[in-house]
Amino acid sequence: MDAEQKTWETENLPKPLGVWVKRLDKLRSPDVLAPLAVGLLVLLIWDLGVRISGIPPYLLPGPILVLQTLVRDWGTLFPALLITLQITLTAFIAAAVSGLLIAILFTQSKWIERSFFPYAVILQTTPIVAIAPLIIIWLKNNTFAALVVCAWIVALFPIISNTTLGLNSIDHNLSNLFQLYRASRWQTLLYLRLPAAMPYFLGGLRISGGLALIGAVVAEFVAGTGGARSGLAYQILMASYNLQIPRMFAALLMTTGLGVAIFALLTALSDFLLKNWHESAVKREN
Amino acid sequence: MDAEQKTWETENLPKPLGVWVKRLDKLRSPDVLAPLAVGLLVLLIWDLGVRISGIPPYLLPGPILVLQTLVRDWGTLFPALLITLQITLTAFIAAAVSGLLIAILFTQSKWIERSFFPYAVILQTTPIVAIAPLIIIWLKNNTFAALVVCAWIVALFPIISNTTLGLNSIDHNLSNLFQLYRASRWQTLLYLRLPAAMPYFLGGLRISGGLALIGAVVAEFVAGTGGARSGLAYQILMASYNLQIPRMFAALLMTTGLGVAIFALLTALSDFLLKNWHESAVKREN
Amino acid sequence: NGNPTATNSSPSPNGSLDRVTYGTNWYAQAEHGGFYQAVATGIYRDHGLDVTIRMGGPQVNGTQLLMGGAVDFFMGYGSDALKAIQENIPKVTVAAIFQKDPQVLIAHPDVGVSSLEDLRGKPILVSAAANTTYWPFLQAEFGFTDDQKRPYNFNLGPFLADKGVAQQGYLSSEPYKIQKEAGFEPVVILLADQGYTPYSTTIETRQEVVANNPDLVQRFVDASIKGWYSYLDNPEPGNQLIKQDNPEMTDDVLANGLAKLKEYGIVLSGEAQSQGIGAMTDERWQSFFDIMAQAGVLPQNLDYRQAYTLQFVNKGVDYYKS
Amino acid sequence: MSLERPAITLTHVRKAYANGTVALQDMSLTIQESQFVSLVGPSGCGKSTVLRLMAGLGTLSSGSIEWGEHQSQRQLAFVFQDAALMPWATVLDNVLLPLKLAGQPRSKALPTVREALHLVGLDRFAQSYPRELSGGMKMRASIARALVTQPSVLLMDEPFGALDEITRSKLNGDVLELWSQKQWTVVFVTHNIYEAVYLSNRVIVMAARPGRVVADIAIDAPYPRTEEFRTSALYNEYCREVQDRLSEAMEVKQSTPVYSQVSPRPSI
Amino acid sequence: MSLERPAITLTHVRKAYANGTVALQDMSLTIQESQFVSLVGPSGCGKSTVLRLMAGLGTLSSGSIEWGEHQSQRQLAFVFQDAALMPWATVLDNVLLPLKLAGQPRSKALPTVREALHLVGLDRFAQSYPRELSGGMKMRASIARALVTQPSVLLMDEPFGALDEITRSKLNGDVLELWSQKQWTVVFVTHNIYEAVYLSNRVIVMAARPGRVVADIAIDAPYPRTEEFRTSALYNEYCREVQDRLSEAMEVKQSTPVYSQVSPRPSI
Ligand SMILES: Nc1ncnc2c1ncn2[C@@H]1O[C@H](COP(=O)(O)OP(=O)(O)OP(=O)(O)O)[C@@H](O)[C@H]1O
Ligand SMILES: Nc1ncnc2c1ncn2[C@@H]1O[C@H](COP(=O)(O)OP(=O)(O)OP(=O)(O)O)[C@@H](O)[C@H]1O
Ligand SMILES: [Mg+2]
Ligand SMILES: [Mg+2]
Repeated sequence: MDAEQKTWETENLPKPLGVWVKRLDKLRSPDVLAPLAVGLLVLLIWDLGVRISGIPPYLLPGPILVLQTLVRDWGTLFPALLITLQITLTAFIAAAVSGLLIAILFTQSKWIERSFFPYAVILQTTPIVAIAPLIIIWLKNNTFAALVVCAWIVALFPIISNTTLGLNSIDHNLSNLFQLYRASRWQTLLYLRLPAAMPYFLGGLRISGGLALIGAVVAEFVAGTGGARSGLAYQILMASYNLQIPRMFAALLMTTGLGVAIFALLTALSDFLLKNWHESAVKREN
Repeated sequence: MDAEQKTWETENLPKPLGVWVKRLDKLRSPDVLAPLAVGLLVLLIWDLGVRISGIPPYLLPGPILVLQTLVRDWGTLFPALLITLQITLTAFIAAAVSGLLIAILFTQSKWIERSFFPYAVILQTTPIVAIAPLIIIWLKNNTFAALVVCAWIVALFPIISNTTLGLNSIDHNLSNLFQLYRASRWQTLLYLRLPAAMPYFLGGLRISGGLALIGAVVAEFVAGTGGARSGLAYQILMASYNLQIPRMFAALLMTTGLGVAIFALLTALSDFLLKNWHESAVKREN
Repeated sequence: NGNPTATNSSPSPNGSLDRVTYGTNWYAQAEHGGFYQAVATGIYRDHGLDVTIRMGGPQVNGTQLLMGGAVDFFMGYGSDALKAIQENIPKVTVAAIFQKDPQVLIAHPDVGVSSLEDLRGKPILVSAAANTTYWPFLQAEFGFTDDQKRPYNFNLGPFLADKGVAQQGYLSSEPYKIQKEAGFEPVVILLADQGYTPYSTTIETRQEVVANNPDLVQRFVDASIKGWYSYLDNPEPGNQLIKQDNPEMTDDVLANGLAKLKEYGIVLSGEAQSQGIGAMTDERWQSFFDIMAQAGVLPQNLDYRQAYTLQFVNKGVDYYKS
Repeated sequence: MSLERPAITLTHVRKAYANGTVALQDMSLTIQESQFVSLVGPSGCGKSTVLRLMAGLGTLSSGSIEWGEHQSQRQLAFVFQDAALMPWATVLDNVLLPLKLAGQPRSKALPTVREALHLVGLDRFAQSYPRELSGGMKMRASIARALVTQPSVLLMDEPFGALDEITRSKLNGDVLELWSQKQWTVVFVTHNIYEAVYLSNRVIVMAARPGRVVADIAIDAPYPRTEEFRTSALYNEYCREVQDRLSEAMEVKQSTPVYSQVSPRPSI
Repeated sequence: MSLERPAITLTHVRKAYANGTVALQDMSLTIQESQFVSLVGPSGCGKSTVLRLMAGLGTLSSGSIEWGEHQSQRQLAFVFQDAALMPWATVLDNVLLPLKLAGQPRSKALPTVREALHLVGLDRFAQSYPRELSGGMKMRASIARALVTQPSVLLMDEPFGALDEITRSKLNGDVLELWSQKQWTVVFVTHNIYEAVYLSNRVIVMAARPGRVVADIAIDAPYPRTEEFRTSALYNEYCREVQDRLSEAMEVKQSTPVYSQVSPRPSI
């Protein structure tokens, strides 16, 4: 076991403790503080802009009003957020898994890729609104499933596209190496293509995270839900129809907040998975 | 000039002629034939499915009916396609340029990236429907501009995200080299970061091409007015309102056809730009 | 799962109910009151029906849901029914709850607009759907032009921001919101009073249901109409259900909606006053068809009679009140 | 030593790359089982190309390459000219790879891997990632990876070029010992003439563009080769011959004058 | 030759990487202007690290590195251990890069570039992409890139390791000639002891982990160095000394026995 250790040349750090202190510290790090500072600045400018231009709140409410509304209506908005979140997550996970599988299928043979990639594009460029009735009819009256399918369609393509690109970008020498050692298709996939495609896949996830969310919102527009089990889209629409624009902005704020949270999580995941080797995440010392 | 030639060890090919023959030949190549074959197969299955299940055309029309309608209504659908194309292209080019610039800005400093990336996410996750009124008011009566802005918002994020990833993934040794030769920020960008990010940028473009199109369609749903200068979305909506489902499918077919064409063009562009060096496009011989 | 078209069932002797889904055209509101009332007060149940109301929404395509079997009855619209015939879609209108279409145009006060003629050449915010309904009528009858159109997304902001524009609206909805939120009373022009005369908030179903299961249709129509009488009388039970389906709905909006329905005789006017709610006549269908054909929206030779059947309505007020 | 059973036979092999470069022209060569063959030749003459083709990487433009009955590409190990390590895996996992691909369970493979790592002096870096290694250490990891399998044929493309003389010398000895123990067939590309002569049964000198064999020199000296051999006149003679052939090969194609001060004195 | 004006001064330099590896420990070293200094040492001892730090790449953990008044990091050229070519650019454009970065117009730079390409024998591959080059050709392109600027300080990290002896010898001669013409300060990492002694004023022997200087041997022989020097007893003496120091340095740290058959005989 001695061979796995580098202790004598490693500067001693109390590892487990250090790690946790670091993690907590992260919340006070520039990564978090910088966007917050900019956020405050933006809010300030927004507030001043609204005040100075005298734009009426039914067009663009000031941030304070929006936040007040958010706090006041938290009781109805938050459950709606949870439902949207549920749809988003389900669709996102489905898109991640299926996108990865499809990309893997595509890279099994140039023929499959050439033959089916255009159909992935068709899926991407078909307006949900046009096919929503078909989906609803097809799924009978399982509205949740219909919503998830719509959001999934929206989120799928970037994952397929980026992952396929990644799976096709493997280092030539390494692919030779695997060929040499007679790696099976499956082994090449598992030990070479997938790790090499990881940065691209994660990049695709970061794009799709937001799309799954926006897909969930759009899906609710086109598949029509309401009532107790309705998500943020319903809140946005109703607030808009009822000219409760501050409330609409509060709901929008929640949507985008959720989007940013998803993005931040995916970025953290990406950094974690790539920190040991990929240039985009490694901290280089020279 | 002799040094630039490798004639004596190059197998002689009548270059200019050969190139053209090859280009024409490409149309008969598997790249084109394979998806066409699959396309025909899909159409066949679709047709059979519709026939056997007896599903009525106002729910899901068969492909022949759709094609007939497409031919019959070509006179109104094609001009609409051109307008959608115009919006799509304008928004796409705007997204490509601005996305690239924003990504460049982001990679100028970790601080800028950390501070502003969340706001790019906000742009991505704001439902167009909700902010369309603001855009319309803001752009007064310029409907075309409003549509382009909406489509641009939809198409922007993947380019920012992928390009940023690419700009951050430059080879460590090369970045050292540039540092060593005291390359200015601008030179590093031009000669190192941009070429290195090219595969990622092009990957982003391929995702955004379809999104710009779908963005143009959605934009027209929410901000379009119809009439003479209306695009495919209007045709889809009207066909849907008029219950002309075959016509709706014909319009959808045009949309997705346009999407596939944009994708194919971007793929060709990508292959052309990367053919000399990037693993995803190079034809390796060993 | 209880698709009523499959079996030719009449009110089952053993007391089991026929399950039926009714699709509306929007989030629950006063304009849907009678249907909710019939659910709430058990009128449907008394007619052997277990009714689920499925709300619509801004981009929900109800006809497809109806024809695809996702709903059994659908809240339709006169011009829609005619277009379905043109497209050979076998759906049929079996009752018309609203004698008048509540479609209005709204303008700012004190800008000198009081009639449709005054709006000629002015920018108007209209929804995309208007292009297939009242807009061709306005073009044909009042000389409106396409470049007047501005997109309307059911958000009042753009209208309020610009005194120069007018917009479309729903009688019971936008005017009240404007009054409430912006504090002024807008000019409201009801298109039904200007010669635009489609039935609306109708009950549509598939032709095959009418053919195979007329009894079910009759029971649904009867119960719905009874629900409407009940709602006009005492809306409370229905309103409860509406608020349950659409939590954003408030009492004052519901009250206003009902008041407007009554004030303008949307439900109870014309033949409905004698034949009962839901009444339809051949003449009315024909005159509306003529208007649309004149506007160029429908072909002159369309067999518009297929769009509806009078079989289930016009039973007289007493029939429903008994 | 050698039983004169052909292990790899190249017949009129020609390789032209798509850009028109003719890397190999009409190259014929038979490598016997258990031979230790060194390939020397000017930079860019096609040594790596030959090795890759032998390993079945890439296609021939014409000619053929055949493997002897007792040999197969299956029991092949290859040290690439560049280390070709997976950046996402630790040194340990990189070296483990061939065994993993052969289906060996990790626990069974680990001792072999550790032994190989020890051989190349990387024990302490098993858990490091390639980016944390120096150039020579990467190459050593790559060598260890080639040695963990029990190859019957070992193709090595300048494996020791990036190593200091002492490490190199040690690894030379190790490889030679393993070779004589295990009866490997070895094809070894090197730029070090002395290393080539010291190690091999046979040194093949190639010339450039198009790559071809210009000399095939049998080194008739018994194994194990001792310090004595290294200081012998025979050794010097062989080195000089290889050197001369190489100079000739280069003078034919290259017009730039080759420095003539090349010392004839051997060294590893 | 050397005017004894310090070009680069390292004082108590320590470099520990984030993973805890101490690459350099308390290293002090002064390199004079116009000196030709070779660094030799076992694989992984920190030679590349020192070179990078001299070039201003990476941060010191402690200590300092200072450049002489007449020198500056601006007039620096560096040959990296791996070729570090831009894969998207042709060989020509790769070699042109430093001049482009210095703001020279392409037309003015081209003759210089062609000259450098000719020097390394890549004339015919100006329009090739790096992936179309052999390992040695890549390295030569990298050397050409370092030579196109008019550096006053040249840092080279095993530039000739991947080259055949004859090309290597030619380039040795070329570099030596350029050096004496242009009064460069050269720091040269090599694994070839004979090359080190033949080329340098001064050979510095390093030991590994933590990397440090264990010997600093002045090679007192006049330039230009001739064939005579190469066969002289003095040359042999120097080689042996470097060799011994190196062996010592390795034996201290490494427990694996170092083969003692290392021939003392010089060669390039
Ligand atoms: N992928 C490729 N495409 C085009 N030409 C290539 C390719 N690979 C190698 N070549 C060319 O083939 C010739 C032989 O290359 P090879 O790598 O076999 O040389 P080598 O003998 O290994 O040289 P070195 O000692 O420098 O490694 C060279 O001229 C090179 O430019
Ligand atoms: N980025 C890095 N992170 C961590 N450790 C590193 C890094 N780079 C180098 N090292 C370690 O620092 C030590 C010195 O490395 P360096 O590259 O300087 O060696 P070297 O003398 O150039 O060796 P070689 O002759 O093999 O090229 C090695 O032990 C290596 O593992
Ligand atoms: Mg080679
Ligand atoms: Mg090194």
